[in-house]
Amino acid sequence: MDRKIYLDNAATTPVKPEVVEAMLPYFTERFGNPSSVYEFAAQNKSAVTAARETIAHALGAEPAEIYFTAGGTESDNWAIKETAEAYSQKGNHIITTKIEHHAVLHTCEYLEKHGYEVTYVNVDENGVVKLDELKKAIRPTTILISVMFANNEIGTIQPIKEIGEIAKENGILFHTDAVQAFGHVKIDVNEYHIDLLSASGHKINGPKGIGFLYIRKGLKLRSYIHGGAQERSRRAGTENVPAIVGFGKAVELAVATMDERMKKELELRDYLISHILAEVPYVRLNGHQKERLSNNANFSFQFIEGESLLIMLDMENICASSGSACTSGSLDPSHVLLAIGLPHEIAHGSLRLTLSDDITMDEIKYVIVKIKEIVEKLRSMSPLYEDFIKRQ
Amino acid sequence: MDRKIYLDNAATTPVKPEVVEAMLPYFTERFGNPSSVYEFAAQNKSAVTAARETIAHALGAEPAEIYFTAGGTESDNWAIKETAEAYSQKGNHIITTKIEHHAVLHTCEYLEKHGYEVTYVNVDENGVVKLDELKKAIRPTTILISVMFANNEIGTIQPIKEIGEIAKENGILFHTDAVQAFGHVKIDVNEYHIDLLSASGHKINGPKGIGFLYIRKGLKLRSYIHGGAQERSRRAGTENVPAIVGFGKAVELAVATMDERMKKELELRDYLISHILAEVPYVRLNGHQKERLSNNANFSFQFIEGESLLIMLDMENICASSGSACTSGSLDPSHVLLAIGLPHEIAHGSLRLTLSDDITMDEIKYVIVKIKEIVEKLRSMSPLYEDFIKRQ
Amino acid sequence: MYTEKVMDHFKNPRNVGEIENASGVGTVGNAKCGDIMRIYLDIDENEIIQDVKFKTFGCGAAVATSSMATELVKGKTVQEALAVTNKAVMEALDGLPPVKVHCSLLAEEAIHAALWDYAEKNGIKIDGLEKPKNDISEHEEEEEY
Amino acid sequence: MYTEKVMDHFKNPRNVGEIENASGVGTVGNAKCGDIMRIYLDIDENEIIQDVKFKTFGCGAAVATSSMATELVKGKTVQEALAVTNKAVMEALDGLPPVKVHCSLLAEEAIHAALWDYAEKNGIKIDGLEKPKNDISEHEEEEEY
Ligand SMILES: Cc1ncc(COP(=O)(O)O)c(C=O)c1O
Ligand SMILES: Cc1ncc(COP(=O)(O)O)c(C=O)c1O
Repeated sequence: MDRKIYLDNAATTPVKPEVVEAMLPYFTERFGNPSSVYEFAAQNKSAVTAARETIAHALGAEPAEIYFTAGGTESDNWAIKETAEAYSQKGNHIITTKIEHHAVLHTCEYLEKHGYEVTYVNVDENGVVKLDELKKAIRPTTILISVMFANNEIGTIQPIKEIGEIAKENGILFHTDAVQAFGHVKIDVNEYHIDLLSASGHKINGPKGIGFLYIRKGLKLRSYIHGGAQERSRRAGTENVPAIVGFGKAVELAVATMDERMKKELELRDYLISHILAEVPYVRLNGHQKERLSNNANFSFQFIEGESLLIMLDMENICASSGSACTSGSLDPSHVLLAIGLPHEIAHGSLRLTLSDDITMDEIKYVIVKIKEIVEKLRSMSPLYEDFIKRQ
Repeated sequence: MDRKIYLDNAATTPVKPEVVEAMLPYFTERFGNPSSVYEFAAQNKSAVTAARETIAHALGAEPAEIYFTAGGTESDNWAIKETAEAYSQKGNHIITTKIEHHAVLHTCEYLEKHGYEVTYVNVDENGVVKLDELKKAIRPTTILISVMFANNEIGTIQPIKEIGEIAKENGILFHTDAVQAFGHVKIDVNEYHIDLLSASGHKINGPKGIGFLYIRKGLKLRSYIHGGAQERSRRAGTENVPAIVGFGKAVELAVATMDERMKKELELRDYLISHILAEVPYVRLNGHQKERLSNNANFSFQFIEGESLLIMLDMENICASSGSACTSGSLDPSHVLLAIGLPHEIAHGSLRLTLSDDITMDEIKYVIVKIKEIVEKLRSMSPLYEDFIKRQ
Repeated sequence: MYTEKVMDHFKNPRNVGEIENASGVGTVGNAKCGDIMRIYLDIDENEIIQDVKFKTFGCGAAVATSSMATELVKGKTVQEALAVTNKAVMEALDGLPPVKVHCSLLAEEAIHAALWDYAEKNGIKIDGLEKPKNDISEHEEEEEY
Repeated sequence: MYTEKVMDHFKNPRNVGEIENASGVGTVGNAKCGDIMRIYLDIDENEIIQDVKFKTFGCGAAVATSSMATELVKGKTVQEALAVTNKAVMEALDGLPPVKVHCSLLAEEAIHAALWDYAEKNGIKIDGLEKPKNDISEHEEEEEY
């Protein structure tokens, strides 16, 4: 294959040409600070307003409930730390899960060092949060439940509506890290009883360095980034107008194409999964079979190690990842794969392929062939495989 | 004038075409996450490294001391809050000034609500921090001195070297908000004994939504934004590669053109200042006459109000601001103008003109004519002026 | 930020100026807050406002509301002028940004202050008119985060 | 991330495989940490390493360091092989990223383990060779922020 086959859309996505187009005038021409008095810059305010409306609409939210941030990580930090701070009178207990993104986990760990208590609820072997455990974890002092909408590694979609209802019944705020789900799955903050929701531009063919936090009207959360009066005095810093405009455009496109895109991705994904499972021995699919993102496939190949696999795939022009992009430079196996019960050595042999509707069936077939070849080659070099075969 | 005369470069600047050029490939082509294993994305790491080196070089710092953030505001929040946290064993006292940007002031106010004590040192009538007061404010529990390099409203450049020396002699960390100075003034973190320095891309013809915090090697500061292991585990969030590349390019250009640019701006600025002071009655120049940013002129016109002045200038195609852009929608007069001793009603009549080397002398002459006309018109409508004249 | 009507009244303010020996003059607001309005009324023996002028130190909205308020009371009787509320001024301007609503209140107060001055000078009492505050200190704080 | 030399040894690893009835076999590392290396040595009666093979479960650097280590000891005497340090392996590869330095240590250990096995099988003692740990648990924590 001449063309690069990019199968790491959960890590980041290319910015769509229409999105770049939409952003371009705001760099050099319409560069003005939207809080300015002069008309030429004040007009930018309406561009920001339009993006905010597009996003709010995609969530069934009010525009005034959308606050732009610098990305999913900042949104997660804000949601969790400032809920903790604003509701510390009520309690100091937070419930989350073992499979959250580090943006949530490390934020919770930070809070644990500052007098808060955090329960990390387990997930089942498919990566679905255990609702009974979650319910049992609730205390009178619980102020927040934070459960991601869909997992970035194994693609499992959580029973968000049920969790929202549990939170609501118990008068607890509910935050969801929807960085992987927003623009890929239909979300309605009211139907799902979501109080806080994080999302990021670059996961849906929008720009990097822009995200938002949905904050339900009436919540007492204050600023996390203090300074100027931007974002209704709740998020300081000169508005990143080009990125906001680009994010708005990306959301518009994502919403418009969602059904068609999901359909195509599902077809590719299911073909990929069924063929890998059928044609490669000693492999397992990670994540839920049905309740998973339409573009996510995650496998563990026994006896081999992920990074080697990735480099060999790269040599065949296939871009993929092992666990999440953030940790792929590290030696520890993914906390998500451990949480669904994989032993370390199997977790090490994991491969995440995250598709887009830009991928063709021919490419998927090529990928399957290459994976088979490479897995075979790596196994032939593996002392673990040698031992296994000799034990037969 | 047909052309818009943009005199609000302290609020934000247009992105230079070369900078947009440098960024463009990173949106659609080289979009990959730099932490990825595959080469196509790993290459982006070197683009980020190159930008980091350019910036470090501009400051006399090490590349490993530069941490990219989402802007000046985040850098200020990080520097101050995490110094407070990391050094809370040593003490709980911070010294800053009355004329800091809200990103510093509101962060300090936040800390005051959390058990820290903050001294806000006064400035003199030129906006220069009172060094004797600053020295007297030092306590055994003082952990940080935060003084901006140059003021965003009145342009006064602080005696940063002296302050750095005071901090060093007393074993106190020194942070400077250099958002207005970086790229406009020569800065050497070692010569000036700066431990922490904030800067922002969009003030030097770079993109919005990107900034950095310089953290001197060895400082114990931890992350402010928790999550993935980006920026040597100190600032989480998928790297905003296009913006980082653009920031690097903007710094490269700013450094290369600094001397020439300052020379041109100084000529324009001094012409503007001398003519306004000579030709308009009842006006004062705010900020230091000499120790000021080469592109900043700030006047107070008695008997008139700033917003009206701005709208009328806008009608003549002149973009300017009154106080800082962030607060120009608000009714309170600028805290900076009050701090240099202006009475409220005079502070209300302030006008900030911040030039660029893109401005011509003809445009400056046109601006002077228009200011004269408009000030006259507004005074003819002003009850304060009426009273003043009748009292003569 | 501003509607076209506001911009029109700012760019071409109606009735700017002073009236010598005015029947009533009212000045409200204070320089500290950045808004001062002064209204001059020329009222004839039939209690009809024959002429009105204003001077304003303030923002775009302050100028526009002054201008509009003078338009709304010109040619009216004292009682009719008294009935011109800040809401009427705002509506006539097609609205104001929330942070600028106080300007319309100031315009209403300025009219009242001028009417009060007229009443005092003539030793009469105008039904429904209360002594105006010098300053409308409706300096409501924005919610702080 | 990796130097060209590392990539070359990863793409075309030298001496992959097994040696039947090897003079010595050493396996180090553990699957939990994601690296296992096994080295087979064929040593002749003059204590010269006639052949060497490896199998590795691990990352790109683990494969490349195994490959390079086998190249460095091939044809050498036992004493010479013992002197091949992880530093020598790294240098021969034009360096490794800091997080991957442990792979070169593992390669050194694997050689030592195979030599130890050879010594044990032959009831000899090799000067300067210590019993290798099964696992080089040099799992140093990165500084946490
Ligand atoms: C589930 C999840 N949460 C949070 C993040 C962080 O988003 P960002 O990198 O935009 O800050 C990511 C992606 O990296 C993610 O997948
Ligand atoms: C002195 C100063 N500090 C901080 C900031 C905040 O920078 P940013 O808007 O990029 O967050 C600004 C500009 O708004 C500034 O002028």
